Amino acid sequence: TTDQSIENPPAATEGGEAAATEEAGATPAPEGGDEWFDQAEYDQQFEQRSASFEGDPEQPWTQYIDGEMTATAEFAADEPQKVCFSNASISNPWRQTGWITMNEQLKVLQDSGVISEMETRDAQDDDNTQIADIDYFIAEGGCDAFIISPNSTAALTPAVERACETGKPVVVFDRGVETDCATTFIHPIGGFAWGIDSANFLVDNLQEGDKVVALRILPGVDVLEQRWAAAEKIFEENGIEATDYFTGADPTEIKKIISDELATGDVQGVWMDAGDGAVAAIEAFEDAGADYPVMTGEDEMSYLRKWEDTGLTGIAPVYSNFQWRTPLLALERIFAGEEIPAEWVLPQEPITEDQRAGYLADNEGMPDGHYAKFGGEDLPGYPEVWRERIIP
Amino acid sequence: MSAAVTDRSAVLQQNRAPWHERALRALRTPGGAVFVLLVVLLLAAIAVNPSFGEPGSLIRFVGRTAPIAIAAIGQYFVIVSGEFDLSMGSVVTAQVFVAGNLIGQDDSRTVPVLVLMLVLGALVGLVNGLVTTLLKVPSFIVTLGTMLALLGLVLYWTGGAATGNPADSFRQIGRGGVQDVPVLEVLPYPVVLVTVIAAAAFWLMRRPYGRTLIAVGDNPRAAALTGARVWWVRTRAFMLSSLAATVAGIILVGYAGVHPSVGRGYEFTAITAVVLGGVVLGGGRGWVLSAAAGAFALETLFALLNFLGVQSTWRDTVQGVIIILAVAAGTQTWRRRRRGRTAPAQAPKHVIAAQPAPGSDQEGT
Amino acid sequence: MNAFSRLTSTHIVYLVVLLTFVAGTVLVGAAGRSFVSAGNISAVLTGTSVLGFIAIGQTLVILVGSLDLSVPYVVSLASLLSAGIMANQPGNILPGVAAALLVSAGIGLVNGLVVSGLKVHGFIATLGTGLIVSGYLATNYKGSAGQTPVAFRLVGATGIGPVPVSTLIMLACAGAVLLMLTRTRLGHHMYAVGGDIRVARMSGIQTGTPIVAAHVICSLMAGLAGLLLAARLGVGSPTIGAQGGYDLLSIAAVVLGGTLLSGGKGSLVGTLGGVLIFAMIDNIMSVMQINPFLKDVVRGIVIVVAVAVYARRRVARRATRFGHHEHVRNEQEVSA
Amino acid sequence: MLTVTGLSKSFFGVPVLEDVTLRLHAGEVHGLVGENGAGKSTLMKILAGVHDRDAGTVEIDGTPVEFHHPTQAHTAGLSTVFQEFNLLPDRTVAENVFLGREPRRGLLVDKRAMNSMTSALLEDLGITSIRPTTTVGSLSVAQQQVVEIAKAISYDARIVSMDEPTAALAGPEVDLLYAIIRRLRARGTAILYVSHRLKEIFDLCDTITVLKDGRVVGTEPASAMDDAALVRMMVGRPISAYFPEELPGTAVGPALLRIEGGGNDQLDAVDLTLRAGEIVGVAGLQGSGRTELVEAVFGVHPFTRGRLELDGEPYTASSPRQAVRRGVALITEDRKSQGLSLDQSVLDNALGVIRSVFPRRTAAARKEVPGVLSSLEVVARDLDQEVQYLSGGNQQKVVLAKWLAVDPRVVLLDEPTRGIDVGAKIAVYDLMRRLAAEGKAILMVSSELPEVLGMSSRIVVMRDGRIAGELPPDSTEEQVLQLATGARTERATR
Ligand SMILES: Nc1ncnc2c1ncn2[C@@H]1O[C@H](COP(=O)(O)OP(=O)(O)OP(=O)(O)O)[C@@H](O)[C@H]1O
Ligand SMILES: Nc1ncnc2c1ncn2[C@@H]1O[C@H](COP(=O)(O)OP(=O)(O)OP(=O)(O)O)[C@@H](O)[C@H]1O
Ligand SMILES: [Mg+2]
Ligand SMILES: [Mg+2]
Repeated sequence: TTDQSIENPPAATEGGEAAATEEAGATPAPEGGDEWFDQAEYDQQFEQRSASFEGDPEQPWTQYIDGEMTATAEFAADEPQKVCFSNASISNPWRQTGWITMNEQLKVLQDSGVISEMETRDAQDDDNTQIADIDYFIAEGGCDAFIISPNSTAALTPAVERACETGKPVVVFDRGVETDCATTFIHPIGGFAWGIDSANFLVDNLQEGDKVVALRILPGVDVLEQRWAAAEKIFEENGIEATDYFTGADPTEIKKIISDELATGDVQGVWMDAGDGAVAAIEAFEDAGADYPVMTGEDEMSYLRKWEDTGLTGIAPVYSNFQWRTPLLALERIFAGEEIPAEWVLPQEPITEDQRAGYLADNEGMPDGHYAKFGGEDLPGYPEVWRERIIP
Repeated sequence: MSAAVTDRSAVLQQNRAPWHERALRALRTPGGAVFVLLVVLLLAAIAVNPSFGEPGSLIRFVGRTAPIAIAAIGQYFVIVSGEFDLSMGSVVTAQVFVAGNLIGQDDSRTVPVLVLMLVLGALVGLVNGLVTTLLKVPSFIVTLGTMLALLGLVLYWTGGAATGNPADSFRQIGRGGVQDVPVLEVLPYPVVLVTVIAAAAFWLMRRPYGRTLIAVGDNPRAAALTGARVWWVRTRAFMLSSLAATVAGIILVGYAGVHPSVGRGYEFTAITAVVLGGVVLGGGRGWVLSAAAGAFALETLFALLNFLGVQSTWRDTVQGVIIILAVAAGTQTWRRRRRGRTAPAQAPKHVIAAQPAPGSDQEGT
Repeated sequence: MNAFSRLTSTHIVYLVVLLTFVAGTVLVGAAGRSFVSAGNISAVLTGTSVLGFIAIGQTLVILVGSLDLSVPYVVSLASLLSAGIMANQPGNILPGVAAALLVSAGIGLVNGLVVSGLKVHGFIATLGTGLIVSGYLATNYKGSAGQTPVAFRLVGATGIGPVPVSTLIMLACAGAVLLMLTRTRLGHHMYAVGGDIRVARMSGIQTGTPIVAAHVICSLMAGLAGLLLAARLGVGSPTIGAQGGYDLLSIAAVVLGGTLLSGGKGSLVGTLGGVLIFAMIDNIMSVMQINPFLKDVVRGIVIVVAVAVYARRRVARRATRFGHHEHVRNEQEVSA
Repeated sequence: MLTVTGLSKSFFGVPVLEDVTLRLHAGEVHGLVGENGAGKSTLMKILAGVHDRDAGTVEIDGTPVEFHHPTQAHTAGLSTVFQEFNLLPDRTVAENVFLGREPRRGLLVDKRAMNSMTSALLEDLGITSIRPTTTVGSLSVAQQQVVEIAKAISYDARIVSMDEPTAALAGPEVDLLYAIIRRLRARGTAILYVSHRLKEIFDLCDTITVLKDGRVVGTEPASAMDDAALVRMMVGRPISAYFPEELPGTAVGPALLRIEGGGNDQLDAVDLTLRAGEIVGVAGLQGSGRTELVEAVFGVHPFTRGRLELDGEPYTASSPRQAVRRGVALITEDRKSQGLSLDQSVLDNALGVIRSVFPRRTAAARKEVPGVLSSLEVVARDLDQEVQYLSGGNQQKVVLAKWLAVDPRVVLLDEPTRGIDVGAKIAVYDLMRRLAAEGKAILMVSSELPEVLGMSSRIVVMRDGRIAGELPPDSTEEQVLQLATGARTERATR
């Protein structure tokens, strides 16, 4: 998100792994492509991929990497509490799936008397609206706790700080902010890990000198940029020729790019920073009559299905969708006065070919925009709510 | 007139320039210049990347540009009648979702849903048109409202993501093609569709309806006073626009599959293409095929930039510069003509001749 | 009908504002909240400020018969430039503000010159400059950049009572522009040029000046909106303008405020009413936790329905000589 | 004071003014007369800096001047009341009067001063019924004309040219204008005055210049002229030769159109019968409702009261389309804004009605229309030329052609010869005669009294939205004017 050469990183960000941001780099960014690359962060996420997680592996959404804990005894409450959720948006299938899951989790906690109600404001992808939403909650919400899924990292920092100043617990998830005032920051391992998993898979399955087309959604979104920063580095180190394009996640654009690429030469691999358009990319190879590439996608059902149908060599990196449950569960612990991780790093494991069948079976009948690792199988509405995509 | 008539078509011929002169004249207008621009861009693209010039790859290029060209043709009807259609992108997205959710993997639903989509498209256009013409809300606002409302409704209905791609039989429309065509290998169906639609649009614009549409865009009051049902003429233009968006959606769902971003920004791309084709915003001027050519020129330009290795982020900038320059050049041409500084104003005039036909000289010159 | 037709469109706008207010009080009350509490008023007013700035400028541009679709990109550019120059140094606030406004005005100048000089339709001219700036932003900024100092951020975060400072600044700008529009020659000439450019020219007005001025002021206002956003966000962002959808929304607000999309007639006060209507509706829907997808449906319908109400009145009526308003005249075919 | 020498101007190659020479002295009212299209307005526009001249010189007080913009003319002390309104309907009277030079105090427009100056100006003109703060659009046509005149006078010009300023005015308002003009003359202002009302010319003017087909036919002191001499100079031949005779075989047939007690919000108690083979002229002052009458018959602003019959069957004209289907045609008074699609070709315009109302007959009409155009002697490059490049007369012929193509039974003509040259006029007259001979019913609205008198079988005079009376063809201009102005005298000061 930030151009480090200009910005004063808030002091807290420097303080080691408690850093609440996903892109807390400190070195001035050099001109050029790798301004998003941060060796320390890369190394850390590289480690975390193989770290051991605390908690029940059956419930990955409650797992975390052992680290600094926050005491929450002051927040312990007997009464059901009111939660205020400031959501960036539900404008893509990943967020929609997570939002459904979150609401089912909410029902469970309401039934068990932990949470009285959750008031949600949706910022429709607008930083300014989200700031206003948070300010509204502070002034009018009567909130006992805040959950914030920031629309962007730097811009939401002041608002999150204001929420922290109310003295109520604040849970931030998905994208981070540049302050560690929040009670906990919940997120899967991160973008570098995604980049490492996916790029290493391609490197393992391709030869030196092979061509990879990298399909990226947008420039400037930290999570996505880190995925590419890691992947680009790995491709470079292993002599893979990679060309990257921005597609706006538009399958039409993806098809155009791939068919233009195929018109000029062979493509052995496709790397994606998000799985949305993977199917379109695969179809472009079919249409051109070319051999399937080695693919990376995401745990979106459309890709998993296409992957199985075609039998191509692929992997589905995962940006754990089940993290949408975790904020409410974190609040459950907070209201119980239990300590929780200051930075709650959730597992983030790619789906490999041998796991694929299992996930396909578990998610039978789910729509294409559904995410296999949504983690809601034990929730009351399963499976209709996800299958029918009932959005409150 | 009540007078006797003999071979009038000879008179008609006699009073029109030969076709090649008319074609030459046309090339000097913005609507004709876009064809020149298209050829230049194509040649440049082929020069930079010779493989682009191979028949197979050219025809695929035409195929994937087809939806934009079809949308531009649809938008043309609305613009030439003096209005805007901003709801086009939302219609495309909505139709993509409809196809994804209602057809599913059930081949037997292809035809009924196809019909339903066309009806839906016509309905959206009808609403746009009626609210614009009868309630007198500017079409910019009406279609802006439809754009928001339609997309919102569809997303609400589907929960933001369609169940899945529709059955392959349906997707063939946008994905498949006639196999084993000599030279080209495959002839993609979208190419066939865009050709048919362009031909139909060309034909329609030469029909009374088309000419009335232009007259309405040029001077709605005069058109109303000649007995045209301005509201209905314009409403049908909106319906054609939404239907074109529907066809674009049908092709896109085949070509690309179901995704909420399919169709995003189509309204502006289509308007850009139409304007690049020399069609004047405000109505009354421009040819439908020029609008389609504008779409191809725009896409060829992008391809060219791509081949030249221009960073894709600069694409917007180039597009912006091009449309301003093209439209400025066009406006200046029309203005110079209107001020009588160019040939058409100064051309020698003579009495429209009627060939004195034997036995009916009471009508002669 | 008769009393209704005697109201100016600004009156109707504020009737709608009142109606929305009443609806808000009832609906928000039903949701167990207060619509008129300090926090909510502050929230509604905050919702008016950014769009307010842009709609002020857009009003001028529409009054002279043009349009401005480039505002979102000007907003983003201004936020980035100011935040970049300020770089968290309080001493740099002035240069940051000045640079942002200067560049914004420059874009407005280009818009104005292309529209008035090259006679390119405002829609295309500003779509074009918008694309140009958007390409520049995408190429040169990878994500948010810069940082605004705390002193500057206060502008976006503080208020006097329930009224945010940003709203006050917006209202001050509105006041200045209103004064310009109603009490200076430039303002009069804007109306004249938008009303009938031929008459304006015949009356000795240099028709280019009001058009260019309107575009410059519009971009300046967008620049101010960008500054305000930089203050609220603490950073500059290349997408903040596009996130807000300010281009179409501001045009909608202006038309909702009773200004004729074809120019020459309308009022800034009406525009502020239009902005307020949007802000209140958004606020009500947020409090009621309406599904975000349905929010857009409501917005779309409100825009069309509200404008339809004014448009029906605008059918030019001539003083009747005879008759007792018996039938509504069948003008649908003829008034173009 | 103002000297014009050798001025020439042509539009699109058609000469409109040729070698015009004119002298205007301080304190003189100089009448400029001539037929429609003689070039009077064009001359005034060149003087005002609206059009550039092709050749010639203009001098004010002996200094050559060159105006490219009306402001320059204003600065040089010359202001103009144009024939078309130059008012913004949505702005107030004061804003319109001072448009482009609003009085200021400091940076701000001094609205109070502007309003009071406008009030003073209007009072000076003896008008009290117009408030400076009302919007112009809500005024009557006559009041708008007053505002227009007030605007021109407010420049304190030494030379004022007025293009048909009384066209929209009735008795007392005309007297007012007389008073204003005399006051200006007393101040030493030079006035160039265009009017089609010869009485005014003789009442007001000291000198008269006659323009014909863009050339000066003569300049004479008013005292040396009389009506007949003036008309002869204007027309260049006796009037009788001007209007074609009724064609042999023309017979008045059965009633085609019958209106009984017709009315809407602009018209009342209209009783009118139109018979086949008849040309009925409609006279009246501007704003008297003549256009409204034909528009009501044509369904533009339909009658809401009364009974209509067409061809013996009930007729409800609720839209132009229905009127066209029933065989009614309307040639509108303003061909540019109501009659033509200027960007379209001659052929497309001529096929306009057929295409929009009888699309099935298009193919046949395509073959016929060139013949129709040629019978009207349309001059154009070819059928594909856009009509905007045609001269006014030829444009009007294209309008006629598009209606002839559908072979209507009732033809309504609103100012059919406005702004077209003599040749074209005669073509229009010939055509009207021919249509009458074919058994069509013709209703012609015209502000040209000679035309009405010369062409009509009956003359209907309108006043204030009512039919004031009917006159036989051999009536005089005075009789018509009397009917046309009569009752308005009482209402004029409202
Ligand atoms: N802008 C123009 N473009 C082309 N032709 C024009 C233009 N203005 C006037 N003409 C033509 O020039 C001729 C003279 O017109 P003008 O208006 O000067 O006549 P006029 O003497 O004022 O007539 P009237 O008595 O009807 O007002 C007409 O044939 C008219 O059609
Ligand atoms: N009060 C008014 N406000 C606006 N337009 C008016 C008004 N009165 C008349 N008009 C318009 O002015 C024109 C002349 O009006 P009307 O039909 O009443 O008079 P007319 O006798 O036909 O005069 P003309 O000589 O102009 O044809 C028409 O086009 C009419 O629509
Ligand atoms: Mg004249
Ligand atoms: Mg009239």
